[in-house]
Amino acid sequence: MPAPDTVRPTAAPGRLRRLTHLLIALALVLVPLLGTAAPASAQESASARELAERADLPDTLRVGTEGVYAPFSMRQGEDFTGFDIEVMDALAVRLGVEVEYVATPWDSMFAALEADRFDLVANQVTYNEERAELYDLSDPYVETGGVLVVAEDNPQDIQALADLDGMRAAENLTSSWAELAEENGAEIVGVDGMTEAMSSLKEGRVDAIVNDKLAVRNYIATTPNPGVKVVDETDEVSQSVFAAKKDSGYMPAINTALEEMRADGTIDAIYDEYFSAENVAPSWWDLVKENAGPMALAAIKVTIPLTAISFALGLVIALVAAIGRMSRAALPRAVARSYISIIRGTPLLIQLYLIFYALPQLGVEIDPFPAAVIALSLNVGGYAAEVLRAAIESIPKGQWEAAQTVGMSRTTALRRIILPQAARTAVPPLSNTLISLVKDTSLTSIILVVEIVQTAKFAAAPSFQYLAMFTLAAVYYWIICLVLSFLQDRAETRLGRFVAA
Amino acid sequence: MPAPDTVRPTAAPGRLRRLTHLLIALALVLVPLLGTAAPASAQESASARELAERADLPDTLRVGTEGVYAPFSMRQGEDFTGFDIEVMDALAVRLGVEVEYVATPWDSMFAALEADRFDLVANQVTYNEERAELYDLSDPYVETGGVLVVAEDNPQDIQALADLDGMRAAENLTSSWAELAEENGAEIVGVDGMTEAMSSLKEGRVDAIVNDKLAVRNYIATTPNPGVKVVDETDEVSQSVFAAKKDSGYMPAINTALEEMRADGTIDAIYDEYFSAENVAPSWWDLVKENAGPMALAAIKVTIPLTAISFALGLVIALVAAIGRMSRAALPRAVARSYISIIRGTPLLIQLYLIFYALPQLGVEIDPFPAAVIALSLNVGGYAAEVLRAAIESIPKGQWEAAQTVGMSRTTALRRIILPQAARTAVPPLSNTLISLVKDTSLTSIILVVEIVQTAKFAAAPSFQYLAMFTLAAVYYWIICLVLSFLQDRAETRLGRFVAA
Amino acid sequence: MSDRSSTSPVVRAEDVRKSFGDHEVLSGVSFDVGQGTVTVILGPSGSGKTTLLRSLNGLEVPDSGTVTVSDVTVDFGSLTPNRSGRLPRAQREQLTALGRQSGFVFQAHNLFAHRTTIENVIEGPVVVQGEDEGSARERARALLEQVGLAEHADKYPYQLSGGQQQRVGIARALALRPEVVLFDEPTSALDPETVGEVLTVMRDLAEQRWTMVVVTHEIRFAREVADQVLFIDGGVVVERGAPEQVILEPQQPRTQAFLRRILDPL
Amino acid sequence: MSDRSSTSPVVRAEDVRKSFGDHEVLSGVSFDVGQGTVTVILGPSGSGKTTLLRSLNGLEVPDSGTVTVSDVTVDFGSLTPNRSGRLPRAQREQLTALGRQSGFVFQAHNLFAHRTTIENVIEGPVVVQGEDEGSARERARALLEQVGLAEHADKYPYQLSGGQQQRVGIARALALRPEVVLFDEPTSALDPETVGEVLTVMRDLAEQRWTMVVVTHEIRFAREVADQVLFIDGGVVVERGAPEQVILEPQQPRTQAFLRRILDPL
Ligand SMILES: Nc1ncnc2c1ncn2[C@@H]1O[C@H](COP(=O)(O)OP(=O)(O)OP(=O)(O)O)[C@@H](O)[C@H]1O
Ligand SMILES: Nc1ncnc2c1ncn2[C@@H]1O[C@H](COP(=O)(O)OP(=O)(O)OP(=O)(O)O)[C@@H](O)[C@H]1O
Ligand SMILES: [Mg+2]
Ligand SMILES: [Mg+2]
Repeated sequence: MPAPDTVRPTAAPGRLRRLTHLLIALALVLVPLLGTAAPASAQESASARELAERADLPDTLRVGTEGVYAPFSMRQGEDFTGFDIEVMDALAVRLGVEVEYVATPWDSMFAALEADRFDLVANQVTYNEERAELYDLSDPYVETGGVLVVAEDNPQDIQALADLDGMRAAENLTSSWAELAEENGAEIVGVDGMTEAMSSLKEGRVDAIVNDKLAVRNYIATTPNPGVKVVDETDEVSQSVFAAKKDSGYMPAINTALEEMRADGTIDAIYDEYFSAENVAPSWWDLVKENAGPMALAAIKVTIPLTAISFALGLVIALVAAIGRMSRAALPRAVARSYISIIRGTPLLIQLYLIFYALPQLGVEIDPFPAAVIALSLNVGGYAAEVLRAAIESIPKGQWEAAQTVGMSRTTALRRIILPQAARTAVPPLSNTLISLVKDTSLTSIILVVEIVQTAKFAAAPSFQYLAMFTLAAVYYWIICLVLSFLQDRAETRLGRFVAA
Repeated sequence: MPAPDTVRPTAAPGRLRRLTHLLIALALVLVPLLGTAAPASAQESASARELAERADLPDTLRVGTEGVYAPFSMRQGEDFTGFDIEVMDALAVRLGVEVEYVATPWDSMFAALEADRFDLVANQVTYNEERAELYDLSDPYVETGGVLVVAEDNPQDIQALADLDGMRAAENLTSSWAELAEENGAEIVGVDGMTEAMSSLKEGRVDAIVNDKLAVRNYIATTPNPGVKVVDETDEVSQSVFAAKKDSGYMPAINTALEEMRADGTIDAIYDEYFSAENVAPSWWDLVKENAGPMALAAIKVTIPLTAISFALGLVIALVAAIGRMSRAALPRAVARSYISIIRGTPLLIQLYLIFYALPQLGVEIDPFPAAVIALSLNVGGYAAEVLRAAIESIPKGQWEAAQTVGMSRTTALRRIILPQAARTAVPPLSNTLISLVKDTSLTSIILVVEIVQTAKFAAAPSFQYLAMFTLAAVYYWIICLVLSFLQDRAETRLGRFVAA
Repeated sequence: MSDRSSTSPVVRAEDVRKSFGDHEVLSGVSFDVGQGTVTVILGPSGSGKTTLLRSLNGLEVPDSGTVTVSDVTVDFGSLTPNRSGRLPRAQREQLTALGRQSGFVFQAHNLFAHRTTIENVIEGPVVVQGEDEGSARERARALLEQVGLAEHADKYPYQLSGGQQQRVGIARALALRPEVVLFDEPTSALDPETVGEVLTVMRDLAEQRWTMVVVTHEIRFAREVADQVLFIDGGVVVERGAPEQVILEPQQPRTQAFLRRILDPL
Repeated sequence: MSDRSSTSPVVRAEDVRKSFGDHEVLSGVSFDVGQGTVTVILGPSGSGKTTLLRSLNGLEVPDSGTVTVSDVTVDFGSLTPNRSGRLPRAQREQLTALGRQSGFVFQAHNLFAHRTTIENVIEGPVVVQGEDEGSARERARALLEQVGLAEHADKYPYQLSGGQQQRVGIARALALRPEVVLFDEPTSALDPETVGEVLTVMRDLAEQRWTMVVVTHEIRFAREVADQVLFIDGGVVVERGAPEQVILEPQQPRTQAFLRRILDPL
């Protein structure tokens, strides 16, 4: 797997590309007028296919790619996507062949090519002389280089690599960009990836970043309000090519097709999709519309059942613990007290972690959902036990005594006189416990339960739209809590018809 | 960077190695008796150094390595560590040279070697003919191959690769191990790394794993109760070597030194450190002893200040909100009500996420600790506002009226008569809020505040000792909560000297 | 003293003693209550009147002494509570049997708050005595009629005035068909105007020859309705006799001082 | 009627009206209270006695009518509360001024629970009237002496009996040196034996010629101490006059029925 920060590809510098766009647009307008250019293009396309046939390209072209190198080669379930993949797909259409991708780590890529595990590599292979001697390399389909990135307000007024002297630059310590920055006099602050580097930059912890142009463009294109800008580019550029075994004979057809794709804007369109800011990031409103449904589904299929099951089990545990707590015998009292004290004295997060991560150490492996149910119902049990005990103890002693004077045993008195009144008293605090529980289910996102928050995180991550997605999640919880408060009022009225308003 | 799952090295199969140990032990006992072997060994050592001098090895040997390839080449701050690094260090001592490591991504490793950025590669370079033609390669210092791993109880009774037919195997989809398993008829279940694969195996979600022998041994060696065992090895082994530029002339000296290190058990000792189960994983008790201090420090330096600051700020917010809530004017009442409802109706986790991840979208970047303070104090404010309001409203109307009959204004009555009594009433619920807050600080681990839980996670991760570390963390919280309960009693007594016991 | 008190005793307390911690509240109290008679217990606040009354039905467990109600006798000195204060099953059943001989009317009435008037009255007969609900309701209606609450049968306690609640409490006690009805200051939590409606009901019960033991400060009630008056103070019976004797011609200085404080507050 | 009632009025209520929702509690009540006299207000439960008394010091704000205490007069009909019930500042100050003319003794005494006896007494003088704490304490000790609580000066309310608490309430009211002291059923929450200690203190005050308005059911107190008795019912003054007249020879059937219920409950 190539490190994400090494020298990699772009089609053309920004200004040139805008010119290209203009020319293409002009061409599109002029072609029908001229009446001849279109057939010529169709003819060229035919010639690529002819070449492909002559070159004996297989009907299904097997293409080696990593599948884990965003945004160039990524995998979604069984499908591959990414810049290189889309270019390859378009190329295959033009060549009239099917494509089958073979996921291969970078380290074994060329060995696998040699071993005929696939026919072509599409994985940001950088052109160099040595490679060109060993393999068949296509014409470049994109080129890249280094860029110098600063915060939007650029407090240090850095304009060129030369200005880096004495500045702090956020870099992956093992990358060649770190060296380049260091050579220019920068002090290197180690970071793990692009996102962390960009955060550091925006927060002013560093003054600049030197990194791959395409990676930077992709970050800017997919981040709302990126808050950074590119001020300089390195002189060297590197070109990305497709590679096949020596003497494959594929390259004339591929190069012709690439030429066509370059001419008709196909490559530019794909490039724009990944690396131009103008049209990539979905608006927060699109994201909300798109995810409101799935998040509601997560609420209905996970959050609510999780809450209901845990609450029901928790109440049972609570009743047992409350009775233990009020027992006259020392042992059940001590056990119940310790349970309640431990549950109430330690964070739910740790309780979740212990059940999910630590129990496996004792040989007990539990899936996220049941682990969540166990942790939450034990937690509810501890809190509700105290609620029930307090509710029972809040019933005036006179009620017990009156029950005794009509001849009842303690058990009958508890069942017929005390509990029905305690139920009314317990509704508000139990409903608080229930509302806390609803909110506490959000913690289970940390042990991989795909509930509301986890769904929001998934939705927000690709475009960094955390504000919109978390706000939406908060609204869902708020609504659930409001509904529960409303139900609480009804329960109070129902159970409390015997008390003054 | 080579993928962690590709074919890699072992010194010798287990039984052979135990024999080797025995021989070394025998040698160590016999050598002083014979009285000659020792000088001979010293002589050989001298000869390695002589060879080194003759080979014109530089005084400081620059060694290229990734630094991110556990457990072979890892970086800790400025220092490098790992199996390859320790072997290299021992080698350098024997050669009488200094070593300087140069962190280099795998992708650029050989280019950098060619460019004289360093003299030697120590990074699990696998021997093959092609490489041997292009570079100077040392004798192998370790060899590895594939192993077949099953759960300890091995429910499917898998004994050899051939038994995989129809079984499920957990593999990294892009690894060569996946292919090997597939070729043997297994159905592949995709996983991301060794830990996930092992969990799946132990939980019975898959039946077997095929993976690199050293990686597996390292997992078993560093995991308490790993719960898995190796049942078969692949036939092919691959050997790891050091690489230098062609015609470096270094190899005679290096090979002599490696021979010595093999003979005197140096390599075996290093091997055992990384790949033998017997002596690697620290006991949970060691871990507890080692981390009790740092975790207490995290409690004192982070958890407690975070709690104290957030509680103080939260009380101020709460007082304002409570007064707003009880105001006669509609606007402050509505604002306070909404604030309280939103805070109480949404999970703290989302509140934390919003402040930490979403505010940056609006251009507000906040460090973890202040972000935690903001989220927690807003949260406390919402809960404590209701506590204060309830406490004030719980003071009987007669107290207001009595104050009025001695001539007080409402403000004076609030200050001199109502609040002092409400303070007593508010102590138990406020102390509950405070105890909740202590526990809620654990959530800030998720926004990277290094408090108790985060410290526990760091400590537990390398050896998977989650049970011990999280239990220890829970104990710390429990103690803090018990202390707070005790202080609550004292506060109640102090503020409540005017009420019957 | 009317002739009624000459019948055989229904309640007999013998040498009842009770301490709370160091504080001896009852220091050996003995008295009899004849079948169909009214006994009024007078005494200063804290003198142990409530404790004594509660000892008669096992709501309070004296340290020693014997209480007999009808044919149930409990010798409190022979009870053997364990370390956590729990009695052996047989002894608990003895206490329960004693309790079932009497009805109890509380100062704070203690109606079952979640039950309507009539449900309060039938709870004991139906749940404890196993009476069929239909017949229990019929009797309950008659009792409510008697205490003047027929039209309030389906109200909850909170919907009734203090005097009405107290009368429900009386009906609830009577519904158990007890041998004796015990009243603990039944009117002292009431509005002065509504005291009368409760006292009137109690006088009617006396006329129907219910056996009653009443702790009260209503001296006129004692004078006009009681067959026997007990004045207790300092844990002992200071004076005991017919109301004319104890109230109009008290012999003991403590009785005299107490009556003066009550009757002539200014 | 004693000669004392002939002096000039300190309190004058004129046509005071007050409704709670649809329910008119006071339908035009007028009366005078002479300097140094005792007025007792009698009336059935719910007749508006408390509402009337609270109207005299602005604890309750009548809908219309005028109340004069000493030299402060408030015409309630002219008050202009805003939508949320708040009065303009000047009118609020008028009410405060009215309130400061009187002391108030509550049925439930309402002592400041977090203040000792003596702190309760000096709170008003020191905090509101700005009296120097030393002199306030001196006066407070004298007042506590007078109500018989000198030795309880440093106890908290919960450490006192009901009668003692009520006497602290009286001392607190007197410490303000009010023109008139208002009492709302000061003895009805007390144990019958302790009623006397409070009534005795009140009789002493009457003898010292404090002007007092007392709502009470203690008919004997009314007969022996009052200069004037008001019987109110249905929101109006039904009968008013000297105690001999109103209590012993009531003219109105409602007064007669009420007195019968109180004096002869059986
Ligand atoms: N459960 C108890 N624990 C401790 N002391 C008690 C308990 N019950 C009663 N006492 C004490 O026993 C004494 C007598 O109480 P008891 O209620 O029997 O008196 P009483 O004559 O009914 O008084 P009152 O007229 O005020 O009702 C009092 O001093 C009281 O404080
Ligand atoms: N704040 C209020 N809101 C609504 N109704 C009220 C309020 N205060 C008093 N009332 C009603 O006004 C009527 C008179 O009440 P008030 O307390 O003045 O009577 P009272 O004569 O003092 O009765 P008692 O003898 O029971 O104290 C009653 O019906 C009462 O329910
Ligand atoms: Mg009593
Ligand atoms: Mg009143």
